[in-house]
Amino acid sequence: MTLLSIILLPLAGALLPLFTERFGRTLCAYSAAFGPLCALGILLGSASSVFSGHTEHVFFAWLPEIGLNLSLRLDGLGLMFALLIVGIGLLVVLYARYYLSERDSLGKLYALLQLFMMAMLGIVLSNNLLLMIVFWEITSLVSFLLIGYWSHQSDARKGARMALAVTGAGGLCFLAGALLIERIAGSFELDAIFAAAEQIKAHANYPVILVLVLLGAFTKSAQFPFQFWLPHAMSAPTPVSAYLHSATMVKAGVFLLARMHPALAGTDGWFYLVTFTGMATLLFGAYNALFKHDLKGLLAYSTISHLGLITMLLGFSTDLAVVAAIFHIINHATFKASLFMAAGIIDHETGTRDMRKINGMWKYMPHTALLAMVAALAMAGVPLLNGFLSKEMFFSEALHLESMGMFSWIFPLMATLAGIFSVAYSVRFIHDVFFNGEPIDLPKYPPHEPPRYMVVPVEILVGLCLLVGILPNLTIAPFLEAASRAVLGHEMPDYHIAIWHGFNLPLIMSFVALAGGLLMYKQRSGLFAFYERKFRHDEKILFESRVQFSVRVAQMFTDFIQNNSLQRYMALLIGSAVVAIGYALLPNMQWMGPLSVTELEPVSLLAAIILAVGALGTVLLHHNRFAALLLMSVVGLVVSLIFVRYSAPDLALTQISVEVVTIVLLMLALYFLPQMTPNESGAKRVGRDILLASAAGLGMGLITFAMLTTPYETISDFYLANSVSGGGGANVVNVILVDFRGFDTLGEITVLAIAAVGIYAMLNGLHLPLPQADGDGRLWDKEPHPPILSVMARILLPLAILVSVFIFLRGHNAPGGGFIAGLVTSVALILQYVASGTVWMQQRLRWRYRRVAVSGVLIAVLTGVGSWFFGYPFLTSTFGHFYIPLIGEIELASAMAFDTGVYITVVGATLLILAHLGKLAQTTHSPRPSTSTSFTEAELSKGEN
Amino acid sequence: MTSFARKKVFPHKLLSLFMLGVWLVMSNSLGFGQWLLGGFLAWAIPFFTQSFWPQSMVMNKPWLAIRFLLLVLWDIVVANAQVAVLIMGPRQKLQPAFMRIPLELKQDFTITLLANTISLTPGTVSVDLQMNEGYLLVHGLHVTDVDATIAEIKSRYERPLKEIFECSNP
Amino acid sequence: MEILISVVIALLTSCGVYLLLRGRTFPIILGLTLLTYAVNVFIFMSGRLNPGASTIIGVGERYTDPLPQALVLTAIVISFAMTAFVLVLALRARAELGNDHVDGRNSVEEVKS
Amino acid sequence: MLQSVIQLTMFIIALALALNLWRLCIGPSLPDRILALDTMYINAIALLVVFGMHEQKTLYFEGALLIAVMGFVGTVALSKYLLRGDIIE
Amino acid sequence: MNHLIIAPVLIPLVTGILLLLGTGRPPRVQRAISFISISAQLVAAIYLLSVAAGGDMLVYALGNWAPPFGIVLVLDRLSALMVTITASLAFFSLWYAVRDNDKPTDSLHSVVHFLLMGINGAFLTGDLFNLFVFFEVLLIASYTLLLHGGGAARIKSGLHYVLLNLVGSSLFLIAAALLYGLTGTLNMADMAVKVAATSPEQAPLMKAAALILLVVFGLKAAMVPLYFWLPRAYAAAAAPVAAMFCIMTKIGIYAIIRMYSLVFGDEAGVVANVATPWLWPLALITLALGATGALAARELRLQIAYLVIVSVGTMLAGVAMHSTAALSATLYYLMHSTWVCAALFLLADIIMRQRGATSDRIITGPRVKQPVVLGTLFFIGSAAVIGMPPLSGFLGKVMLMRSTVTDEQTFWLWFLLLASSLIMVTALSRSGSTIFWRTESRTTKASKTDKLALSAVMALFATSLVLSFAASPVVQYTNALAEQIMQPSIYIDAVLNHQTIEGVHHD
Amino acid sequence: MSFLLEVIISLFLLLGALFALVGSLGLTRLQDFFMRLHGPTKATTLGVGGMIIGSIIYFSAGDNALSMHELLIALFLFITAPVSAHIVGKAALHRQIACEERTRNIPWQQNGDD
Ligand code: NA
Ligand code: NA
Repeated sequence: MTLLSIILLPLAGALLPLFTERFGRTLCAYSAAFGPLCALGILLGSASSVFSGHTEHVFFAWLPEIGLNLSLRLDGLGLMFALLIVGIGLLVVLYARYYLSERDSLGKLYALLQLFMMAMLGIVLSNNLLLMIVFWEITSLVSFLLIGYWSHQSDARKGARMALAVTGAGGLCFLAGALLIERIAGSFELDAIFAAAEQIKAHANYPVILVLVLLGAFTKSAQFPFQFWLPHAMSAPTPVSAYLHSATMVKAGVFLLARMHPALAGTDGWFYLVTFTGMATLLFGAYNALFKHDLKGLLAYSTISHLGLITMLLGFSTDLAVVAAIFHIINHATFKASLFMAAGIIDHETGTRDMRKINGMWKYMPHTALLAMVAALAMAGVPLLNGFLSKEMFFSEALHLESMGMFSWIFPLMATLAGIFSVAYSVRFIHDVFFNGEPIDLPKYPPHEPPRYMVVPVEILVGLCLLVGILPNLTIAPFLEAASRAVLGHEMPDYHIAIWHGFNLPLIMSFVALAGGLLMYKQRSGLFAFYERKFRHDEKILFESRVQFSVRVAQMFTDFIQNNSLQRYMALLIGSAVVAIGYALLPNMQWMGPLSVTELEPVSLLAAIILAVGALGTVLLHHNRFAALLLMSVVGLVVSLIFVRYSAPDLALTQISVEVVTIVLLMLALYFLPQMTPNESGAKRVGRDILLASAAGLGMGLITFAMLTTPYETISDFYLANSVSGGGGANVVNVILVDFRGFDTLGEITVLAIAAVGIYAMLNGLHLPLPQADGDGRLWDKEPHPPILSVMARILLPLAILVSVFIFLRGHNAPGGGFIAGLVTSVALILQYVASGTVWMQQRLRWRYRRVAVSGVLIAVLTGVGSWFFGYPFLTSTFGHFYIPLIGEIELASAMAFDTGVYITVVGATLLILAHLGKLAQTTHSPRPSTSTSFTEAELSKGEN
Repeated sequence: MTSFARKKVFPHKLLSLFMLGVWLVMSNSLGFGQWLLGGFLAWAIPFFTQSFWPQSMVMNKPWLAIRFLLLVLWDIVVANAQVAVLIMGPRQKLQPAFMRIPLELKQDFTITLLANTISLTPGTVSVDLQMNEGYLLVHGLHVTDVDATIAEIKSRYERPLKEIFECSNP
Repeated sequence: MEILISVVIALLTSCGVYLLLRGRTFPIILGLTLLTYAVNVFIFMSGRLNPGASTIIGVGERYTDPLPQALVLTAIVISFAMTAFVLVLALRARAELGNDHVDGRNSVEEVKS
Repeated sequence: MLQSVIQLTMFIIALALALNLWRLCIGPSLPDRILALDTMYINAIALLVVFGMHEQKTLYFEGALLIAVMGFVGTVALSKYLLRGDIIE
Repeated sequence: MNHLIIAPVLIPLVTGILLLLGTGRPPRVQRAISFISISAQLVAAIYLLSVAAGGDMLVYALGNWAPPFGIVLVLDRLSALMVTITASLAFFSLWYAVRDNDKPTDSLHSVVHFLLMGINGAFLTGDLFNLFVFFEVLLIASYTLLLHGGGAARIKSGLHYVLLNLVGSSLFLIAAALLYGLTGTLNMADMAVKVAATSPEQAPLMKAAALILLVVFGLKAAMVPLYFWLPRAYAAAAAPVAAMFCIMTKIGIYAIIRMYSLVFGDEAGVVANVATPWLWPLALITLALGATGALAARELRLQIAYLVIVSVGTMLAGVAMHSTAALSATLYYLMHSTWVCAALFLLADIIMRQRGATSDRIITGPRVKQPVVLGTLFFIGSAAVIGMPPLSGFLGKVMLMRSTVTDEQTFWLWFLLLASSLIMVTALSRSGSTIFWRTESRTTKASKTDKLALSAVMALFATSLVLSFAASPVVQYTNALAEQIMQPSIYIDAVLNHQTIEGVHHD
Repeated sequence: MSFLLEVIISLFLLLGALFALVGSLGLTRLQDFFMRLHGPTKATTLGVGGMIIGSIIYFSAGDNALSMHELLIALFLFITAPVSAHIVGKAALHRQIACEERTRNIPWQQNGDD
């Protein structure tokens, strides 16, 4: 539990500064320090137990189903890292209090820093690999915000994005690796993974796992060739750099190497990959650091170099190399953090980080200069400072390595070379900044010492450098031992940290490095010229341009496949269906089922020919829209005759009614549309469409034929058997509609009602130009309502309603029903609209059709709900036969009420649609000018074409 | 046009009677229940749709009406045969013509009946009605004498119609 | 007859699909209607060909499968609602886009796709 | 005998329908096409009536009635379109 | 008899009707009705979820007609979960809409309820044709919603959406009719039994039906090559509508899960798992193309729409793997992506409104009025949708990745999931940093977004957190759900052995 | 059903069918629209009437009960056919569809003279 609080304290602490910010910066800083301080106390409290070899565990199930648990461990490695994270974190909090200007939100920075701290602590304390990845990715995310803290700067934004992309990508690889490990080890828990180390290494997937995990580690730790994001992350405020890029974020990668060492190390793959990556990084970083004019740039490349060194050591994998690696992690964190802070102070006081301008600071800020120089010497590996000790160990391990046989000399050689560069850039840092004459063109002049407390963190860190450098065994040894034990998994080898090991080869290498470094710095001008000529490329620009390029490619590709053309999408949809049918039918298809075909009837053949002519005519004449409409009506007519032929009078009735209403609808719409369809498809296009259409037709024809000749057994016998006895109606189709499958019908009338509502909404505020003439330019007839038509229409109205009542009442036992009756009523009323006009109708029929339509649905619902009161499910019907004197027996069925709902919905919806469409011209006539439409006056006067 | 504001209980008795007949024919039954139901509908539908019928029809001479109906039916049947012959015969011999028939009728309804009658009887179709100018435009398929045909139409169809429907309110 | 019906459905489908692939709203709606016919007949045919049968109890001796008929009825109503909707939408598109091309284009050139 | 007469009648009507379709296709004018369609509706009614006799069922009466109503409304609407463009005004 | 199972269908239906009948009442009253209703739906859904969690299947025979003759509603863990997700999503969308989006016309609320009716009906029904009907209900409502507010962009993309879906509906009908023509039944449980007994001669036809259905559901689910219409349509929709639409693709996913486990699943004899060979590659291509689109998007809402596509690809891949673990992961991911994408659409709307004429284009523009709040929300939302820990997307992805079995599955799914994550990181960090960081110094005249609307977004993101930190019970549920789905016999037995109430349907 | 009845029905049917065919033939072969208008308006309507009478007899005789409801179809047709003809004719008139030259009193030509 205490272990958990180590993580939770900074998390809770993250919120605190946001609230306290308004009460002043100091209080804000205190509140920010509170959480880490407590965590530090807890950590130190458990140190002794860890030193004694005890590993503390905490386990809470989070998502045990996938092996993700809030499982923490505090071993030596974790403790050491946690102390670094919390300790340096606290110093950064103090430092940032003075660093950040009044303009910037201190609370936000503290909040993010603590969030980051929490994530880092999570990484180092996780006992569950998946949990570690959770924290791992959080560090990537939060570092994005921290690097982009000064979001108004383009560099900050780009640097943040780059860091996120690179470390995020690495995290994803790590995730994949972790998942593969889990497949072998059966668990994400580290203990289980360590226990399964041999299996993992022996597994066929081991190389993949290794590469994936290493990719995670290398990207995070800025190893070559992924190092490029780190220098650009320097756009972050210096406290952030001091924290993330010395002690924490970049250390997460090497921590991972250390953490996974027991599970993955000890193979050739590990050795070569890790060692050579580290070596490349070491040299690359050291070399480049020398030539950076930016203070933080120098430090960044130096960091890369040192991370390479640590990686290389971990690659060696020998016991002492591991010890050295861990030792150097600590040392680097202390001197680099202090250097970043010092750089920040200089930047803060001079207003620039350009070393070509900053000269002679020794004079202006001697205190800071002294501290920075000591730290820089530690970086250079000068004796009596901590950097010297771990570097000595590195040289020693490099010398002792014999894995490469006769080529093993390469390690000490490269190590020394890197050492030379390292000394050179350290010297450059000292000389260029603190001496080297007078400053040039400083934005702030004269610089002076920073506020007292801003230097305190640097003092503490430099003090630690000295302390460890002089008294390693009293200070660092127990931590180192505990941490190394955790990495190696066994007791420490016999080793001795001492300042003086005698005059041995490593010492000679150190001296070579020192002397060589000094020499190199002396000869720097030539080198600088060489470097400027050769290495002028900026990774940021390169990275950005690559991203830009991929975005452009993505855009081109997306625009290419999604050209926003319905014609293509439609072709794809239909094509997909054709492929589906073809794929299913073409292989080993028997075109015909076992049933034999019935005889061809001449009348049907003739009807089919009529239908074919109608359909083909619709297509051929489709440029002349009105004519196409007429031909399509023929198709509708023949289809209803087909329904009649094959014993479906209800369908025929419905088809013919819907057909007419649809035609009226189409004409209402056609009035506002061009009368002709322009010929805009080329021959190739037409050919493709014909091909697709034929394929679709062929597919449909084939499945129709196959289906028709295949026998089937149906549930329909039940309907035939129960229609009268159970549903109270002889018309089985109608009983299905209102009873057996009444729920479908409820949905269907709901669709109708919603369509009406939607159409109403769409017509609202719709303004279209009114064509003053027909397609041939002929002005319209002057007479809107021919009197003969009006008179006859009125005579037909009561008759039609009579017919609709007849059809409605008979529906349950003979062809008919609510829907058809509704359509007949609607058509009769529409006829009145056509014959006598909207105004005339509005005076006589004041229904609000939208309400009528939904009322119908409501009636149907209420009918269904009624059955609840008798304890039956929704829509359970009932009916009874009643004997009434003189009249005889009559039948009353609840389904009738349901059908009434259908009737009302149909009338309401149909009339709403047609009447409102009809009114469109009137609303368009209204005095409001056509500002809401995009038509020009010219087009209006010209009419349609 | 505001006559529909006040509702009459039996707005159109003739129509109601007609509808009852239609109902009985339609339901193919003369059972008491159908009489009752048909009667109800024959009352209810005109009652609820009376606003759609601006003026109510008054038939003055029912017997004349029946005679006229029979006459028209006879004309339809007999003359249809003539048209059939005309249609099947040599096309070039047909003498089509448009005829303007000046109208004495005043009411929409009667004019409509006249126009329909003309259309139903063979050889002529009324294709336009100009109320303002007071004529009905009729197309004849085979008209040897335009004026004679106009006169015949007026005497044979317009006059009886006028007598049946329009005498009381000239 | 099965072959004839299959040919009819195939033809209706082909014609419908061809029109569906046009660029203007009106022909597309015509195509949709033709396709709907094809589909409705197809649903109907899932009850197989039963000339001379009936779905009214007490009428005739043989009965045909009533269920597909009920399904077609539902399908007809729904496609009616949809057709009405898409027609009004076509008008709306005509107003908002300035022409009746489905992609809001008014060029006479070949529309590349 | 009656059945063959009915068959023959149906065939004749179907022939008439085909003739109507011919007119519908060739036009030449739109009123011609409307007229042809209207005639098709009427012939379809005839077909339905005779078909009812063929099947010895009275089930098709409503269908025929409805075609009569709908055919009329359709023709009126189509013609009105030619006259005024706006069929409901 | 538990009538509550029909509540998710009837409550919204009646609400929609009442709202329409009450047009002209003050918006306050309308909203109150709408809210009471959606709350009731949420309560009912949660109740049903708790019932289903126990493992009992509820079967509700409409009209008291025994299956397979009548239509049944079936409540299993899957349908209960889907209904609950829908209700919650609608709750937040309406919550957001209350601000001012519902003013222009008075039918928005009612149509949303109709949409809910359709969606819930589709989830609950156990009848194939009834599924079609509910699809149509939800589609027609969605058409109306998509066009809500008008404007050229909406109308154009809406036209595409509508026309394609109309053809899709035709295909659905063809498939349903074909299935009926072969099996003689529409009840899905009964159909499963009949399909299992398909003879080899009938197999091609049965396969054709199954694959046409896949096209239909693929269109709904936005599977490649049928999704091209989606991004622009979603991007153009009004914000609460776009948020609501986040469930729309899931309906397709649901239907695929249902049909290809129950009817065309392991036990379907000669047509067993007929869709799987198609589903897998198409899912992966969808995933890849979605990520590409997200990178390419020039507008924020379009980008989010592509993220929806990415999630579709991810889920379809999970479905295609056809295992308990994969299915469980898919459903967990489904919850996550529904809520998070919805929240992102709402957030994009807020951002857009505060940027004035720059709208949601990913270019330098004026500063938003509330950079901290919106930026934080955008950051969280992006992390969630990419699948960054500790948010729900991460867990969903890990679960999916863990559920791969073969090397081929592992390679492709992992590669594409991780690559798409990286692409999304790049894409969203670009858009986020451009919108929030690379700003002009001015702000627009737009007012600050009110707390209510913001709180809706926050609440939706909070669900991602809850989903993540309380993942265990959720995953237990989805595991149980997946087990239930993988054993279709449970469903079949429950439906076909359902007893109707005696004593009715007799004269 | 008696043979005589069958003959009567057959006569009505054939007569009706013949009329219908003639009407359609007229529509096909006459030279201009207004002439074509005559065929279907009358002949076809009458043809349907004939068949309906045949049907009435057929069903009344078959079921031994008067089956008159087909009459309603005829009624509807007789009410609507002239109106259809009128409105189509009106449309043709409006569009001034080309007439045979020998047609007398072509309205729009007269109007041109006026
Ligand atoms: Na300098
Ligand atoms: Na109008």
